[in-house]
Amino acid sequence: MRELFEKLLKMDRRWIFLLVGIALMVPILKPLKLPGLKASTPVQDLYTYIEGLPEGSKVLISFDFDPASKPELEPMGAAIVRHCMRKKLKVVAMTLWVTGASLAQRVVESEATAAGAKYGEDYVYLGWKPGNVAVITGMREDIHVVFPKDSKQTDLSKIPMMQDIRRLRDFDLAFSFAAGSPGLDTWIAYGADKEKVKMGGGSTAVNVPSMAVFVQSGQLVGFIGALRGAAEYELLMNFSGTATRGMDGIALGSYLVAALIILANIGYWLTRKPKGVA
Amino acid sequence: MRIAAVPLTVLLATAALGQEAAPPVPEAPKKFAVVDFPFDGGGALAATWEKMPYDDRVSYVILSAPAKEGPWTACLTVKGTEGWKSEAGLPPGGWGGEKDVHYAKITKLADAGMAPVVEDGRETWFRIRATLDDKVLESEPVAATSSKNPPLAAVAEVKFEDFTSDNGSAVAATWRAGPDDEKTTYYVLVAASENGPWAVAESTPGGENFMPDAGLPFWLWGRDKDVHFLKITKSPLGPLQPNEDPATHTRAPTPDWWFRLVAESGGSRWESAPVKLRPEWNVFDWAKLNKFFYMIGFAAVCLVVIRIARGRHLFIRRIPGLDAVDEAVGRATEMGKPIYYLTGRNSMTDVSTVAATLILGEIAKKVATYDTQIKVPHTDAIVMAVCQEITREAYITAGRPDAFREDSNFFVTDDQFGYTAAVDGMMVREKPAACFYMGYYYAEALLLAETGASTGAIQVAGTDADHQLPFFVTACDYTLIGEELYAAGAYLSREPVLVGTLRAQDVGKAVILAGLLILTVVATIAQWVSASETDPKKAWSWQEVWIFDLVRGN
Amino acid sequence: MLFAKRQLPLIICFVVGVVTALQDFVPTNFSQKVSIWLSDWYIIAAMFASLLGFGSVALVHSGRIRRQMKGWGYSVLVFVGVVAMFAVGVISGGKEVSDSGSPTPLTWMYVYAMVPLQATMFSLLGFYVASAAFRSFRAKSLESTLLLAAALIVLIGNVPFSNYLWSAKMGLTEWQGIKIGMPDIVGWVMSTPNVAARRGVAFGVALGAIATALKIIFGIERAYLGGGD
Amino acid sequence: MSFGDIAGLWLATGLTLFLFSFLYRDNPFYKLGEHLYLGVTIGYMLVKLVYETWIPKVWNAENYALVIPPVIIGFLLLTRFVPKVSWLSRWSFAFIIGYGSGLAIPATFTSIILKQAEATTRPLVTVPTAAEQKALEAAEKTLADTRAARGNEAPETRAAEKAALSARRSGTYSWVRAYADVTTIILFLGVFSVLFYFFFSIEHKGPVRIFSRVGVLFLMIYFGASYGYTVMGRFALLYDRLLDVRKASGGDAWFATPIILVLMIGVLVWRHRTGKASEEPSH
Repeated sequence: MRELFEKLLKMDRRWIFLLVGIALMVPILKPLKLPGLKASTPVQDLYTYIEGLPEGSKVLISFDFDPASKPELEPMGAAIVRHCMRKKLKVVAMTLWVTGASLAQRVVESEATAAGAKYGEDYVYLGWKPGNVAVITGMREDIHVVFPKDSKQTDLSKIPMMQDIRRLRDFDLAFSFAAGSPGLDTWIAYGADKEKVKMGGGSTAVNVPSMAVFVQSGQLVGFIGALRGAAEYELLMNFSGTATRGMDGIALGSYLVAALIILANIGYWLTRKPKGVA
Repeated sequence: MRIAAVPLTVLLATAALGQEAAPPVPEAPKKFAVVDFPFDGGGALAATWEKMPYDDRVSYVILSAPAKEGPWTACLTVKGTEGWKSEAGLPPGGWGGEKDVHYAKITKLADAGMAPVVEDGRETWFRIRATLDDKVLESEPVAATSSKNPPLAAVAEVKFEDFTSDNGSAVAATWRAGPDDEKTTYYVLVAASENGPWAVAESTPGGENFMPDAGLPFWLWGRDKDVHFLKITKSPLGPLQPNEDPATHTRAPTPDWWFRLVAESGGSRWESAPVKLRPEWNVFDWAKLNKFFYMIGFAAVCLVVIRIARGRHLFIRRIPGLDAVDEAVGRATEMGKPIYYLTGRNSMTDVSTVAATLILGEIAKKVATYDTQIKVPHTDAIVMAVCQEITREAYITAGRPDAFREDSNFFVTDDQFGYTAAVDGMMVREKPAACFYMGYYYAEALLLAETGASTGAIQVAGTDADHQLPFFVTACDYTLIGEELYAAGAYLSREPVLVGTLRAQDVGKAVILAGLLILTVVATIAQWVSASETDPKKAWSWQEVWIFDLVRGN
Repeated sequence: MLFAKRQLPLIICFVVGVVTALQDFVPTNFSQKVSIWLSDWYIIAAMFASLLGFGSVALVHSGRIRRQMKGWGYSVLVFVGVVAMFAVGVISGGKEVSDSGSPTPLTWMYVYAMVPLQATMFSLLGFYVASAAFRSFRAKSLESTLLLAAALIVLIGNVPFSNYLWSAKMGLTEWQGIKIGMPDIVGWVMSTPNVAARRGVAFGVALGAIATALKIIFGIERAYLGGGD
Repeated sequence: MSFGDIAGLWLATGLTLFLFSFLYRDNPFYKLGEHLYLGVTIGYMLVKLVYETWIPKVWNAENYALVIPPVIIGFLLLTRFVPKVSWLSRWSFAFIIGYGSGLAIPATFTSIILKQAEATTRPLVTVPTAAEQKALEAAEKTLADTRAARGNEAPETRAAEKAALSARRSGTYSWVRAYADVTTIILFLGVFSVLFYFFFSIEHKGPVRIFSRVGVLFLMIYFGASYGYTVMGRFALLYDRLLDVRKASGGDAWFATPIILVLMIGVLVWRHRTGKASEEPSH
């Protein structure tokens, strides 16, 4: 027993790498659907709010992240777009992060195609414009001035659904999925608060604590926190997407790390005593 | 003839506009409403309705009746080209002034000399009839009752003043809340001259927007909860201009603005006398006065303590991680392997980088004496240049200028993980005897430290990056936590300037500790006292105690 | 000459530092404009600084190639990478999206080369957090036991399945109105002892940062100028 | 998928697997990825510098008078390449470092010291306010009335009971309030003791020692909790990479993953057999 633990303590770390790899790979190959995932209140609130919007309501989604944060934010963006499409809401998507421009487009296009939505009538992708806060303040005055053309270089004035969407306040709900600043906090301070537009959003795990303030103060109708929040949303949407499977992987990985730590400590306590003494 | 003219004009219009459709066939006037005429002594009603297509060819007749069923009598005729709400000369405020809305004041119930007048308190029915060429269109009947509107009690302490501590584009309006505040709506009107025209710049329902909501500290602004406050930055006439020439940024006269306050409650109204005011730019933001004092105070403490430190020896407690430095350098000498020294990923403007360069100087001295090799991969070119100078200086001080190698400091790349990939590769290939991670790090911290650990190097980290401390603590042999990084330079060099600064920081910490203690005691007592306030009108929260303004960042 | 080498830099530093620091207290438009100028100047100067760094890289790797040092072929790859990326950037006119709305070759390089490289290096952390924890989380003392315990609680508590066992199976959700579900416990640890310690560290760091900045502005700290005359 | 996309997937998958191979040991594939990465990032930075700084801020500047000083500052930096005049770069350092320091002072005061101090000052022991007590009385009364009118089992009574319970928790000194107070006290104690730990001018003896020891304990919880919390985020990143590798293994990507993987393993085994691998250190 002692020898076994001694071996364990001296184990080549590449075995740990292998175990971690396996733990995360298993749910990719075969979803486990571990029970216990339950929508937290802010996620539930967001879901309920969108459920309550009448068909044809206008929704703005800003994908404010770059490739580095894609793993955490893309699944929640996809889930929200999917929900909006399912509810037949009009979706206007955009980004404040230049490095996120093509990411956002991919999410919107793939979800919209899957739902059979029509470009220009059910959804529009505006792309990116420089200016950060200035983009938001400009959109308060006139979206058509800030974005004269959409990402496909079509004049906004020629896009059917943009006819009655002129200003930020024309939206029934606005979202920001943010990896930092400019992001959710910027949208709240310069957009939602000034125009009384309802705001929802999501952020990466690191930013969840700092965003909790806005959830508590009621400035957000709902909030999705990191991959776990996205998994909760997928649960409400009743499908098992990337986030749900990712949560399985994270669960296995976390348990693996915890088990390794515990084993190592048992080993440490067993092997610590000098030989011959009980 | 006129009958024929209609389709002709429509046709012509259609042809002129290309494929756009002709305006729709007229319907009855929309949004016809009759309400009590506000702000009068009674005996009058006001009718409003929306403009129709071909409005210039329409004539409107307002009909009245004592009951919904009739009988109807014509009481007023209005041409389609006249009678606009915007021209009604009504006082601005809740009454708006839309250009596309018709308006008529009704005082008589029939269009005749001796016709009965509108009586207060009696319900009368009205409808509107629009005649467009040969078409007659009538709206649904609506009921209205006139009433006497006594003047509203005067609002006390109305004040308009420049909003201090800004760039000169805002004005503050304050006034005391009256007894019926909750039912009152307030409007701040603005005009370019004393005689108007007046337009609404800001408005607020009563019961909202009081002085504490201004968010300004007590030394700058009152805290009276009964006094309303509105910040005015723009008006329908354009934004308020600072008294400044936009090209040269010198003071330049700007036009005066006139302000007045209007209070409205249930059809009654009160207006303040107009006040002339010009927003001024301010050179100092008084809301930041507390911060300014702290800054000056701390600067003074630093300078004084550094002077003291130059005169005599000041004590510094032992910093455990630093004993490892000598051990690490010694081991590198024994093994004949290089030392890796990383200065973090922030630029030279970051304090942790400065601290890292200081410690590099001390370590480089030891390295030069022991004749070991040091390698400093960089992610910022300026830091690299500075470190080159510091390393050179250290070798000169140690008396080994010959051993100095210019390329011991070298640039890798700005990119976070490109840098990490390269440094990881180097560490695995060269197997350094010791690795130092000083300065500010991001996610690469663990990637570097764990790779370093796998090569068997002694590792000493020092960072003020709170989010990466856990990883360094886990993967390194010794870690300087937060401020210890700054202290390390002082501890190693014993230079009076550094030691003095460290002591000044301790003074600062003592002040913070004392401040936190006092504020917490005040907060606790204030909560107890405020909790016993039974009158809901006088209720207050402990946060409102003035002392907390001292720690409010503005 | 000595003035230009020693005193002038200190004067520049003092003037720029004081102007920048006081700018925060002056709300006028001119002061805003000055701060924009200074930040633009800084960005432009930083651009040249990057060139300094790239020059250093070029020297190192060209030296390796010239001297045919071991593995010099890899140094050639560095230049290949630079030239390829820069050429693609120039072809694309530095834009992510072309005027016709389609992604440019720059985007292609970014999406298929930069992003996977970055993301993969970043994701190696997933392996390293496991191995580092295994190697060093040992209950050797009260201190290290607390570290270990906090890590385990958060690690396990973050998994929804743990809460399933804890709340749904063991019925631990609330006691006297206090929520004691797994997420609540994790939340408490993260928002109370964790925040307290971070704040304590932050105060010290802030004071140290301000003190160093003051010293630099007043010319007491001049290590950044290097030694010599 | 277009040819461009498939080529891209092959490139991306190859680079990903090359970097992952570092986990096994240093090897030519990692070196290849590493050096290419270095070059690509520098190339990208150059593109960004030219198109996002040089052209908009210098070349197309509105006022050239305002651009000359920073360009001079920049060129002075480059004197580092000429040792004789390299001292000129000090002027640039002075500007850059002075600017950074000036920016840091007021910002640090606001964003850290004042903000954190404000967040830390809370009443340590709270008492129910008069309004909360009044609300409790009202809730109790409603409960009694509902119970009298509807009986004990009616859903209205249950709801009123719930409301009264929560009113009791805020209207009296309850466990909930005690819990909140204890949390505040622990928070305060933590900040206080950690600050104590960072005193450098006193020897850690006697009561100071106790306080700073408590501070160390708080630091340890912080390190552990933060570590544990980050694991989730890091696994999310790794999961995403593995997902991409998996996606690139199908027929629509022309089996990029398995082919590259087999080739890599083949080369590594061959190198091992021929003894070439021993030139690379394992770790």
